[in-house]
Amino acid sequence: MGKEIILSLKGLCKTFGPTKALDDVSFDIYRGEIRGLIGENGSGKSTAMSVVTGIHRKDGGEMVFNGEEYNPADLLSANQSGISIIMQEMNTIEGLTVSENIFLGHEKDYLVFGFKNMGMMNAAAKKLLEEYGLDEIDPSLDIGHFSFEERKMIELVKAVNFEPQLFIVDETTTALSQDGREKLYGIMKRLKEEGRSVVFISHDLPEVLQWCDTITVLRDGKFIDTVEKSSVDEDDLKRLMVGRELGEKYYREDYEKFEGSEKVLEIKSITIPGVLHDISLDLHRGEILGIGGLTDCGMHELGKVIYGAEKNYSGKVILSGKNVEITDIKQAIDLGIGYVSKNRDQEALMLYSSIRDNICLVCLDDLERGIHISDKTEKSFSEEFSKRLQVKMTSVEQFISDLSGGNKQKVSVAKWLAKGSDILILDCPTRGIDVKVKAAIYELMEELKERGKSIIMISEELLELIGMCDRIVILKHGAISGDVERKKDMSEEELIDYMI
Amino acid sequence: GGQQESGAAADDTVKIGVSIWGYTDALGTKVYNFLNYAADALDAEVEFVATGFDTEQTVASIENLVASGCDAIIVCNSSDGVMPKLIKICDDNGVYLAQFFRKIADPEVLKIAESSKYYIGTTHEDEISTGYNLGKALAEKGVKTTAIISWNHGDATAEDRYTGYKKAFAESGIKILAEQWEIMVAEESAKAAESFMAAYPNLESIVVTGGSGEPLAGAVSAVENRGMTGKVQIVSTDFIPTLREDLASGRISAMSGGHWTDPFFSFMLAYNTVVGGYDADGWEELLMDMVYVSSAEDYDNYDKWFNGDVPPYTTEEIQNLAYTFNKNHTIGDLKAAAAAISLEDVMKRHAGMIK
Amino acid sequence: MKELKYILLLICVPLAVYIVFSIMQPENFGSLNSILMLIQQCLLPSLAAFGFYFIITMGLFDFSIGANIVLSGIFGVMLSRSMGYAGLILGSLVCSAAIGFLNGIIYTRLRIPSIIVTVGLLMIYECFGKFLSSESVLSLDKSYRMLGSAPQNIIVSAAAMFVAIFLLKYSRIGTYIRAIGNNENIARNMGIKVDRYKVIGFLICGLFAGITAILTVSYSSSVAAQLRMSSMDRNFTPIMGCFVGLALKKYINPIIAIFIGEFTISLLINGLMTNGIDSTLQKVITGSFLLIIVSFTSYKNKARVVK
Amino acid sequence: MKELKYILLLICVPLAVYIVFSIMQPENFGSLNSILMLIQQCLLPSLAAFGFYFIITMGLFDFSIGANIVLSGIFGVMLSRSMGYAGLILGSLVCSAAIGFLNGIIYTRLRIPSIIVTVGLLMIYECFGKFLSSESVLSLDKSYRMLGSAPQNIIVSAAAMFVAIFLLKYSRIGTYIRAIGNNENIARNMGIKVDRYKVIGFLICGLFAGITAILTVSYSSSVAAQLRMSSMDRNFTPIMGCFVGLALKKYINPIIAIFIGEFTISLLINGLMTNGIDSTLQKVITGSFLLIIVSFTSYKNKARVVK
Ligand SMILES: Nc1ncnc2c1ncn2[C@@H]1O[C@H](COP(=O)(O)OP(=O)(O)OP(=O)(O)O)[C@@H](O)[C@H]1O
Ligand SMILES: Nc1ncnc2c1ncn2[C@@H]1O[C@H](COP(=O)(O)OP(=O)(O)OP(=O)(O)O)[C@@H](O)[C@H]1O
Ligand SMILES: [Mg+2]
Ligand SMILES: [Mg+2]
Repeated sequence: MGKEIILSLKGLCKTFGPTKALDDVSFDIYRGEIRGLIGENGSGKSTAMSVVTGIHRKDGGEMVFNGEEYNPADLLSANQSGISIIMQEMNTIEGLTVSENIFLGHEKDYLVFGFKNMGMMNAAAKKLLEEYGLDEIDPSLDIGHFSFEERKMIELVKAVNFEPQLFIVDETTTALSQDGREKLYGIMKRLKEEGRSVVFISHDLPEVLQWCDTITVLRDGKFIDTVEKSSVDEDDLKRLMVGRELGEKYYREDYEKFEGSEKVLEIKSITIPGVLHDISLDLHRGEILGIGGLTDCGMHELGKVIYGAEKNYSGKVILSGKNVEITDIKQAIDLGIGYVSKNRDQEALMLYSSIRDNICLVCLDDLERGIHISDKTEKSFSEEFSKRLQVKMTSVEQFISDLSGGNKQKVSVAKWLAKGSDILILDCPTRGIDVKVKAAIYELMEELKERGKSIIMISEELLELIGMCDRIVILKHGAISGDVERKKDMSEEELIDYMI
Repeated sequence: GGQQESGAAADDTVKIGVSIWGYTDALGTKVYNFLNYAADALDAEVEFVATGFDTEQTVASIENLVASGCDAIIVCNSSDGVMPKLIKICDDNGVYLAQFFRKIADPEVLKIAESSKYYIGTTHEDEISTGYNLGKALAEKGVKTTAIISWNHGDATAEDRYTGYKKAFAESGIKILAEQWEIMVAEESAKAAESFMAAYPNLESIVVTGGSGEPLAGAVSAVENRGMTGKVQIVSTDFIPTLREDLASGRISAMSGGHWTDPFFSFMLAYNTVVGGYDADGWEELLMDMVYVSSAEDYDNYDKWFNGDVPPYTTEEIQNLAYTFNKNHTIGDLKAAAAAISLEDVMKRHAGMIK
Repeated sequence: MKELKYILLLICVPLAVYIVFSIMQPENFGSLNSILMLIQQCLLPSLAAFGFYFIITMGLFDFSIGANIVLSGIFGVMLSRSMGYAGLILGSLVCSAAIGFLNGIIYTRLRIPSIIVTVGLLMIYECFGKFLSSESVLSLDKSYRMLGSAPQNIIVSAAAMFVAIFLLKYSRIGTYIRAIGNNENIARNMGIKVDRYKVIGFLICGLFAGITAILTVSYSSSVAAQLRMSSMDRNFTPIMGCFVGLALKKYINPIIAIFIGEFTISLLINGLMTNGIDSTLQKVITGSFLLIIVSFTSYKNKARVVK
Repeated sequence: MKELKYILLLICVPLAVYIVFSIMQPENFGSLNSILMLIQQCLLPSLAAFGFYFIITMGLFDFSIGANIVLSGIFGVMLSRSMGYAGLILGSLVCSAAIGFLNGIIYTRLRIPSIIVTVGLLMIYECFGKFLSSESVLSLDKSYRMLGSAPQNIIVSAAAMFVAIFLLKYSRIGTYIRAIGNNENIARNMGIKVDRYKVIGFLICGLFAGITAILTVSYSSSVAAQLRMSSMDRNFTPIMGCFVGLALKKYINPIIAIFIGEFTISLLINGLMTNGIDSTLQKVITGSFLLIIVSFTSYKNKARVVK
């Protein structure tokens, strides 16, 4: 491989208020390679790439792209220079059609005497979508008609359509089904074969090792190393990311059969037309119940039903001890059920509010003295729990929006610890979280189990289900297709069989 | 004019449209009742449309009254500027148009009105004289300093009264210490009055030029709260429900108002023109003066003679002002009647009718 | 077919209003002539609403439209005295564009909520109108009133409507404005100069207010300064129309929906007037009627641009 | 220390205004007496602003505050005639609470933007006031005006201020309302009955308008119905005060900031008045002054509750 540099970052710096997101980061990306970019949550991966794509302005350092000094004013000009990105967050705009989204900022190719020729635009979009096997998407429809995954795929098509020299994929795979992932990998491979370059950000190390040629590691906003794929294994990468040996312990190590203790929750014939079909389950004291399956198998909705957040379903969720049916969120919380949403920023945390407010919000019953809630109590209360989860923060008055993903997740969990919930529903609790925080969350789950709390763990990652759960239920098309007890030598394949 | 073909002949009842700001408020109700009384006396029809002083609504109200078959319309227009449009509608449809409570100040609009065949005139109060008389009333009480609270700059009525006051003050050597305009509600007026008293300890009087009673009430209250009743004298225009008590206790020193008969004269102007009593080619300006009260006794008289069971004009008197009943009646008689109306006038005409 | 349902609604509601009043007042309501009059009457708020729609689509508000109409009208009438039609038209348009631009610039610079900016500025515009028109009422000379009557007013409005539809659906400006309305952050990430397009939105809104001003002074042949926020009253009908447009935008072209909405309002007001309903009560009934219509058609999801 | 900077600002701005006018008009401005008077004058808009703050924190608007004050005042005065103080106080409070409740219920039920709901309803409240008060001006009997003057008005206001601070910062209602303002969906997920607390917010806002109404009619001893949205004018000063509160909420207690803001406005208006500045110009100056203050203090990020 002729090692021609396509993009060179030199001494890049970027700060957000008190956070040094990028601290003198320098590395080169070569033409025709797939470069993995890994690091813990908040290590600066997204920031580095948003500086490269003009979304954020760098504070210092320089960038050289194709041999020329490069300083994009915004995403559009980065696109024009030949760099495109699929971002972590959703980046399509509802209210515009699919074709308007695809060509946003590039309308001038479709202007006829100042008129936007929608026919032409739709046809071009259609052709493009078909190229990527997305025949079923009608480009003249509002993009709001489509699912998260379809929209990600549309974004993908849009990003590749610019024929970029450098294509950046920021943590997209977790949002995609296997099929979508295959398409993405295919595109990455094709681009590489055409002599273009790809930067691939993911927390899924095996995936990174499978597809990347070289891997760059960031830690705390600093460049650590760039390594050849062939010279490292998963543990090496982890060590580079975390900066020390990880303890041996990761998942649970006990494999005794869970002795059915008292029932705490009964789920009876839950049905949501077209989503869930006649689901019945029991949860016991001290049990970790895993629910797995493909993203759209209905497991996320099931979590919401149990939490009382879903309204249109038939069947019952009954809290066994008190023998009451759970019908709404407030009641669920009061009865000791906590729910950690998969969509942290949209459903779980008030971003522009302090850690303290977020933790205390569900705990007012315990903090109220008469009708008075004192400042001091709130402060010490929230400090206690954020410290217990080792949230990296300046103080509990810090806004959630200033925390990195992993720390946000910790606050999201801390809230329920503080509330003292007996039953926790964790929906993808480790999504997009680095190994260190993951380990902390697993450890916490074990501790809770020992204290007699019950956990429903909903996850798309089979390994963590296998590693953590006493019992795993697999859903397929909204119905239970598999139900296995904890055992030492369970394999992923066994579960996948139930899923598809 | 072409009065004969314009409807009076078609069916025998004369129909007069009234475009008014509203007819459920205190003043509007009085107008509504009195015009209905007059219409009964004359066997005429009257139709009211409320506009809320909104320009577009005023235009629409005239369009609608024309459509509903009125022979003439009297209007309290929202502004001078809307008149050309109203006149045009009336000209196009052959319907007479008179104003009440208003005059046309804008010379250009006036030209248009003068050249119209169907614009027949207006009734309004002499506002300069109102201000002047009340200013003089203050001078008589020995006041040396004053402050003015008024509503909009640019409002013809407010400006005229202001002019009258200034003239009286200049003649009598009264000094205007401060003024505050655009006061429409009670507490704004109270704030202004309070501020005046705080800033100028030598303030002896406050003029509230008008504004339908609210600003007056605020100023009275502020003066009272400061314990300055009588030391700071208040004059204003437009009678309020508590006026009698206010005059008796000295909270208010002098007041003009009671001019709600104004639309009646425009109504008669319109009626007589429709039935062919007046020459429709020109236009007429009917001036009337307000009723002045400066003591509880004055007010009692007003209440008795204007608001009692016998209206200021009785059925016979109204018929006497109508060409259909009195072929000798001329526009000169109507003008004289408008100019004459006052407490004394009614007391004289109705002496013996009221106990 | 959801579309069909809403299109039917848009046809049936005015029809129902028409029929009800025709039965109540067969003689005085609903002649062809008066329908024509109503169409002309509803042009004015419709035009203002078209412009306002560009703002409200972005989740912003402009309460200075009424003040803009008044000030631009005053400006136009004053210039017409020396420059005739050119003065009237250019005067109004330039003034209204300047106001729109100023709103936009101040909003984007100061970063205060648009409601507050425009309410604050409207007071300034109102006062400015007062200073300009030292006479209490400015009347437009008889020889320049052509645009106030049919068919000229209809032609101008139809042209403006066409421009609004074009800008909103078939131009880059419209696409960007819709994008900003749906998600400002993403739009910014996509390289759209959000602030610039917000200013453009205000500018468009201002210009439509200017066109409204021209037709308003031509229709009522005069204009007077309004003070103490009384110009706010003029915002209400356009805003209501906009909400009809917003509510139905998924199903039919919002500009057309606005026009039909405004027509229905005119129909209703006229019917109430013919039935001798007090003007205050008219507003109450109209207001309630619209609240109900909007709430029926309102498309209840998180995408609502205005809380 | 950012806090310090903003606290200084809150002290220095009114001080500067005071000093400037004292130099310009040493005789007629700024005696201790008149400062006391100004403090009393700014109580009224402050009280209305305290209530409004609960609404605006949730990103909602209530334009019916002015109409609420008028209608509740009318109601209170009418009841005072038969029931004395009890009638005045209960009448105003019950009426204002009912209005607030109605606003909230209609807003949460219809799911139309709060601006539109409250503008629509304010017209209804205005008309209702008109129907109730057939006389043009209702005056409050002399024997029931005690609450209009010092120290009673100061005591009532201080108590109301205390309640506002407590509710906002140290009660569940305030916490929930702030959470809803931050992110409604998340608040809902945390088990907060969002609609219920929105109604409560409107109710609180209404009640504060009721207290304002009591003090207003006691102060000016009379009240009259206002029509054609003229009650809107009464909203402006409270809204401005609220924006001062919103702008500074990160640094000092917003309720206190509101009060100081309102005091500064009173000071400014009084100074301009004493200097014989035309009232139109007064409004312009006050408006611009506030826009500038708010934009200086405005904390510029995505957390803004109102666009
Ligand atoms: N817009 C921003 N404002 C403030 N801080 C930010 C912003 N964006 C990122 N940060 C902070 O900068 C640091 C680096 O964030 P970045 O998004 O680059 O991390 P990352 O490596 O992408 O992490 P993850 O794996 O979780 O995506 C974090 O501490 C984060 O909180
Ligand atoms: N102050 C801030 N303002 C805006 N965005 C911020 C801020 N702080 C953090 N962010 C967002 O959060 C991200 C930084 O956190 P991080 O990348 O750790 O997120 P994350 O949620 O862990 O991602 P994922 O969990 O999907 O890997 C940035 O990409 C940025 O978009
Ligand atoms: Mg990232
Ligand atoms: Mg991340």
